[in-house]
Amino acid sequence: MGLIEKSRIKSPWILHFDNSSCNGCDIEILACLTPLYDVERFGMVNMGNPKHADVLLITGPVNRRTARVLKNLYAQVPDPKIVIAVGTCASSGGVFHNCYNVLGGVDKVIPVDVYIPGCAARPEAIIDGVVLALQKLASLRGDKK
Amino acid sequence: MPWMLPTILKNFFGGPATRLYPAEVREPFEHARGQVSFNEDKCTLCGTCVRRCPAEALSQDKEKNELVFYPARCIICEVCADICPRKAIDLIYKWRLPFYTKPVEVYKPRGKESGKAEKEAAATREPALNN
Amino acid sequence: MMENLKAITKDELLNEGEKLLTGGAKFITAVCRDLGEQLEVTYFFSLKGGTEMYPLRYTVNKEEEVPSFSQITLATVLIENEMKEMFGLKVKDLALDFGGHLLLAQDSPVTPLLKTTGKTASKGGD
Amino acid sequence: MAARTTVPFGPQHPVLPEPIQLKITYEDEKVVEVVPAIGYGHRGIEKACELNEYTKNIYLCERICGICSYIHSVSVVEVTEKLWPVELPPRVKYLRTIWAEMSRTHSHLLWLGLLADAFGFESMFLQFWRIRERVLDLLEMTTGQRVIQSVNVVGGVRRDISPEQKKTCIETLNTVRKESEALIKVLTKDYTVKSRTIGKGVLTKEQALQLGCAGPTLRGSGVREDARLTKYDAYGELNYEPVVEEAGDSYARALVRARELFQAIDLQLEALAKLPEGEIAVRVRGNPPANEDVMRTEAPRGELFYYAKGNGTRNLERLKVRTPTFANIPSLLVMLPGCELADVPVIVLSIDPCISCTER
Repeated sequence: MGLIEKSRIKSPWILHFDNSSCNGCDIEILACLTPLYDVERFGMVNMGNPKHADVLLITGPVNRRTARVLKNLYAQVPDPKIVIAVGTCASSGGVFHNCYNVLGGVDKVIPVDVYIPGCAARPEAIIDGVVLALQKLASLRGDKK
Repeated sequence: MPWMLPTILKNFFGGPATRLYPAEVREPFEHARGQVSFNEDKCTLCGTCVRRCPAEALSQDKEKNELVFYPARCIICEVCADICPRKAIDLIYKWRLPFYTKPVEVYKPRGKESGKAEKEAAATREPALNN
Repeated sequence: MMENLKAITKDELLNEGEKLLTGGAKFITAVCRDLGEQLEVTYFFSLKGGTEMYPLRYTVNKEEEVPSFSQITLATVLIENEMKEMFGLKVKDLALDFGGHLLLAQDSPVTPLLKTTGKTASKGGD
Repeated sequence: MAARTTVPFGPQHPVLPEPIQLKITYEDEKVVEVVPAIGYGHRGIEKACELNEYTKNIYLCERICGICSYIHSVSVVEVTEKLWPVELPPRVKYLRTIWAEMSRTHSHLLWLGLLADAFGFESMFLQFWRIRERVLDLLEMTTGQRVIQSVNVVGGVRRDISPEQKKTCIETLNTVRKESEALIKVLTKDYTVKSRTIGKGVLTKEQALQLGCAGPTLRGSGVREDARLTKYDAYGELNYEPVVEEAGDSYARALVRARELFQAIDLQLEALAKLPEGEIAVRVRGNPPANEDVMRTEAPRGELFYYAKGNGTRNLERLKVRTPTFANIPSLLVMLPGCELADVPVIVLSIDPCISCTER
């Protein structure tokens, strides 16, 4: 494993995208960045630019207008990338299952690597999920070599 | 900026505010809603929880005697635990861990067999509340 | 809070509403409801610091054009656009017309809140 | 004649965690025209509420917004209760008031943090969010969840506040007050804060009324209007007077929220002290009758309006939600023209936009 790849796993950069969620999971992701949980301890930095990101954190169910935006964003994140669906709605549509403008979970549009359950997902669970995703990222690189 | 000084000094000399999560796990509160757990021994597959679940996270198959639970759909609203007439559903405070693929949990309720004898014994007792 | 409900016709709306606004009322929102052949539209105004409520209600056939209150105040422009796309209510002279795509995307169902289009709504979930 | 440029602000913008697009036309650095484009968060909750049984609506409506979710659940429960009508035990009213004010406390702390972030004061953002975690802990201790509480049912509440929890609540609220006082002092006295907010995005009293604004946006312009004056829940029995500021600019709106923060803590302490004994739920039988009614509650962002009509079956005939941001968006069309490019984020944030509420 090269130095660059190793350091990428040690310091994953995150892109947060809000589909059409209720804000519950979004503020929990923001809460992860604030002093009490402070994910910057792990080198995670929240990025506004998809081309800088390694990990895509997605909240909320996919609706008909954001599906296109989501596909765009996914195409822009450089390989190898990890997609994390945060919260029940992002995993399967959850309570919005019979809303007409909702397509369902994120996996209807793009492949998802890790699902974080919970409504809203607790900050601890989000940290757990990102750690799990990084294990997958490390193993992906191992296969490549 | 001078008005910020007391806070800055306090933070400088005080301990860290951060909860060092994976190293030190803070236990959630006693009645926190973490995840749903089923008791196969008590469940009679009456279907109340399946009908009342707002997220359709539960389904049942009476012929195969199966109660199916989809954790990825559950919104942890506690409705099923509240309305279960046999108190077969409980909420435990620990949150559910993330997963790579969506799990499907199948339960084989045995409440009917064990419940029958008990029911006959308690036939004179007040019937279970069910709204 | 529905005790002050006043039934009007669609042409009286602008006059009655303006009278309330000049008396110091504030526009709250409008509610549309599907009655089958007809649509029922209720405009809610509040008065006296929000403690009193004055609803104005009219009923129209689905094909009829109705006047827009947004000519008088911009406050109603979003809700009238919403009624237009959700119920197919034919509002004319909107101050800011989103052309039926304020909330709905290009491939969303058309007029989703009508009772007839209801049951076929898409099924999300996994 | 200066050149005109149209720039889209959003839907992904670092200041806004949520998707809203404003198409802004500039003349050099000055904004001349704004057209909002929303719809990125539309799910179709009103329709789903008609398809669902009325008991399921509570959990759906709570998820209209994750920040003011408690007020949403209070509104949908109480508008349904009004259809029968159901007479609530006094303890339920007090408990709902306490939790509603608790969620207002955490929402205002969140907003003050976001405002600090919008004008580049990041350490204050982090400090506000640190205090906010204490309130979330209280919510988790008493209701079982940090963000989406799900404690209301038609006819009552599902959790109670025990005497030990009451003691912890009072202690924590006093700490929250002490810690926020230190930070609010910075907000009100600091030169940088003042220079970024005073005189920015002025909305006069007449304009605010004409545009039908709600909540702190309206009260920041000197209008004494608040849905809590309709004395729903326990507000009739508590010592309550709306916070009003006269200036009508972003600074006044920040001051309204800062003062409401302390007021919310006072209301909680008062309600906790007066908390009566008794039942926490009454049994409601049958389906909602074919009546119609409206419920107006004061969410952290402003007045929340629910209209419900039953038809005697398990499903409601119609449920309409008017959220505060939906009423406040027209005010942006008046406030933004004339301001400078760099002030746009602060002014947009000053109405406390909540897009998932707006689009439902």
